[in-house]
Order: sequence, then C-alpha cells, then structure tokens
Amino acid sequence: MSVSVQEADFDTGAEIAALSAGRDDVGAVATFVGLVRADKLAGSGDSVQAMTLEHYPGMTEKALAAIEAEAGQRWTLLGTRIIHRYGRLLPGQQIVFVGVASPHRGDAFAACEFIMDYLKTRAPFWKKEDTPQGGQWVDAREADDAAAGRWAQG
Amino acid sequence: MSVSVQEADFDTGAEIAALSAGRDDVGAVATFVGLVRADKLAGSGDSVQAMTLEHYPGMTEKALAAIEAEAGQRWTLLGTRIIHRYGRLLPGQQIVFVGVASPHRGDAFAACEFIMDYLKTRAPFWKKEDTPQGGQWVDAREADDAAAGRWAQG
Amino acid sequence: MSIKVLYFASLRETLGYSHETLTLPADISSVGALRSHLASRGGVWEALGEGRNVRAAVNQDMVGPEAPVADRDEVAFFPPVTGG
Amino acid sequence: MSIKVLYFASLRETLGYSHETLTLPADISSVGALRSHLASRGGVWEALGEGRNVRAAVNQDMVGPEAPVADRDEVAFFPPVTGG
Repeated sequence: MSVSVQEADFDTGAEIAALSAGRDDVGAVATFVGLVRADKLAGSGDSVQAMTLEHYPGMTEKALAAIEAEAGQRWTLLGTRIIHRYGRLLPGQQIVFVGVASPHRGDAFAACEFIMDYLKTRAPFWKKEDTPQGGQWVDAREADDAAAGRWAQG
Repeated sequence: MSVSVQEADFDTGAEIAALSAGRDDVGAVATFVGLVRADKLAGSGDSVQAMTLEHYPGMTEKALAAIEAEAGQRWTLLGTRIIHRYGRLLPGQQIVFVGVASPHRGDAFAACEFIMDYLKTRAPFWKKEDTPQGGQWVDAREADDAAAGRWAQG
Repeated sequence: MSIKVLYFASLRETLGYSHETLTLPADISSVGALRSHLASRGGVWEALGEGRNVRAAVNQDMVGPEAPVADRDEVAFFPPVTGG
Repeated sequence: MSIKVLYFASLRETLGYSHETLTLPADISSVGALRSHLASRGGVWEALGEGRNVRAAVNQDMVGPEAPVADRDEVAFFPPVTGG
C-alpha cells in the first residue's frame, strides 16, 4: 500500500512487478495508466499543447491514502500502488498510475476502477490546458461524479 | 490489435508503452496480468509447485483474435494486446497479459475485463497443476461462466 | 467422409490419443452424432458419453452438438477451458 | 479565532491570493459562514458567492458547508477537482 505524488515520470513495468515481487499468492494485477490527450479545442482547429497539473500538497497524499484504504476494506487486496504526477505534461505523457494486486481478477479489476473513480472526484488535482489562446482550466465532468456514485453502498 | 501465444515471458512495461507509443489520442490504458498462485491443495498441507498450460495451436490464436475483435466492436478502442503463455510455469510467474488503450477510462476498463472474462471461457487453454502427489488438471469454475455471461447482449 | 479428430488435456490423457484420422459412416453428419459414435467404442471412450462435460470445436471454432461435420473437417473434443 | 485559508486553481487566479491568515469574528463557526463572509468582501470575492461551484476542505479533508471551523484550522476553497 503506497501513494506517491511527484513531478517525475514513473516506470509502469517496475511498478507492476513490485506488486507481486517475492510472493506467490498474487493471481491478478489490474492496472490503469492515464495519459495527456491532445484534444481538439472547441471552436478552433487547435489542439491542447500541454497541461499543467496543480495540486494541494498534503491533502493530496491524505486523500489518495484514504481512497486506497477504502478499497482495501471493500475487496481482498494484496497490494495497491497509486502514483499521480503534477507540473507541466505534454500530450502522450503519463499522468497517473493505479495498480492493484489480489488473489483473484474480480477484486483486482473492481478495486482499480474504484480507485480511479474516487481519485477523479476526491483527490485535489486541477488541470490547466495550454492552448494557442493561453491557459484554460479544465471543467469537472458530471460523468466523473456519476462514475464515483456507482460505488455508493446502500 | 495483436495476439501472441508463446512460451516466453513478456515485458509488461514495454507492452503498455507500445499501446500509446507515437500517438496523442490515448487517454487511458487498462491492463491485466495473471500470475501462477501457489494455492494450498485441499486435504493436505501441500501447495501447487508448478503449472503446465496446454493449448490448441491455431484455435487459440483464432479465439483470442475473435475476442479482441468483439471488444473493438463494443467499445471505442485505440489498441489492444493479448499475450498468453503455455508450457511449464512456476508460482509468481506471469501467465497472461491483456492491455487496452482508449481515449477514456470507462471503455478501457470495460474492454479489458470483457477480454479476460471471454478468454477464461472461450480460449482453448488447460491448466495442470504439479503437486507432490503428481499432476492434477484444474477444474473449470462456474464463476468464470457467470462472469462471461454478464456481457451477453439482450 | 474423412475427418481429423483432436483430443486435448485430461481427455487426451484418458483416451491415450492426441489425434486420429477417421472415415465416417454417411449417417454421421453432426458433432453430437460423431461424439456418440466415438463413445460407443466403449472402455475409455465412454469419457465422451452423454453427461460428460465435453466441449467441441469444428475447424477451430467452438460449436454445439448440432453443428454439421463435413469431409476434411478438423473436429476437436476437450474439457471446459481453464486458461487465463 | 485565527485560521489559515488556502485557494487553488482557477479560484486562486481569480482572487489573486494563494493563502491568507484570518482572524474571524466569533459568530463565524462553519465553512458555509466563512465562505459567505469572504464573498461579502465583494469584487473578485463574489467568486465564492452562493451558486458558484466551490468545494471546501478543513484540515485537508473535503467537507460540506455545515462543517465546523475552529481556531488554527486550515481551510481551503477550490473548484471541483479534475485530476486523474
């Protein structure tokens, strides 16, 4: 169980290997990598040229650790890893890594998707896109609230 | 879109990188790695010592390509990769890799889980566990049929 | 009608054959009929009998018992798959 | 009562402040009351007004407007998050 908030890039292969290293009870590792897309901007022929991620140091780590802990209470997990970058990133570069190890694939998939959905709505990161017209803050998506809402317990 | 059935191990980091290499429209890469578990054997203190995977050469590749194609029809995907090993594998070693690239995480997660569920019920692989009492074929799990059944279209 | 039949995994071990080439009577034209024909050999071949959990493929596509079998087809019988 | 208030992202840019230390009147004891107090400064501070989509945290936990604010708390206001 570990969380990193960093400017540096990460090595997905090494992170995945670490989730089962030295143990023989992991049957499933589900992972997610989020990347910067060069989306076309509405109303112009231009695309996103870069993205700057701001965060709330201290709260970010606390929020991610809480999400990780909640996943560990809901599913049988043998390891989890969350890495989220901040600073300036270019299209194609990695933003976020979530990896989950479990005996079984059902738990690994569910926990990985849960962590991403909660991260999208609860972790204090904000994206600003660089465009030829200047910086533009990204609006929160209602679809992300809906995705996180799926996991509410009745 | 590509499928490999091989004895050799695979490099998860390189496979994940390849799914978005040279493009700027991939926002999400969801992956799954399946590994050999040293499960305890029922009715004894012994554990699985190794596993031998048999497959049906020709049909295996055809079945995996069909599963990949079906995923590509159901979701917006920019790349998929399936690697499945055969032969003798030890606890902790990698068996299967599924990686899916998409603009958005919802499609990437769903397609990755779909491919694993269909692979578990439609791809002609059979596992035999080495135990101190000799080889023992693994029984198919009803839970896998149920998991694949979730994706049936109404 | 001449076909190739393949057997895999526990079924291959039980039967002691991985494959055979068969000349079929004209009245055997489905996977189900072929399976009954093979089971009627008796002994270990009863592993293909009714009620046994056996799957089939024709020309490398998984099929049900009603699937037709034609000259030169490759038919395979095997237990439920356990990969992944 | 003395508290620290932080502002992030578009809200930080609009207000022109990333943080401030405030001495609060005794009758302001919730996040909602603090927010109204700040919005009442007028001008750019109306970005914190009712109907604006602003989230809050107290001591680095996301909270609703009813959450209490106590001496030495760290309170943050920011737009809905967009990480991941």
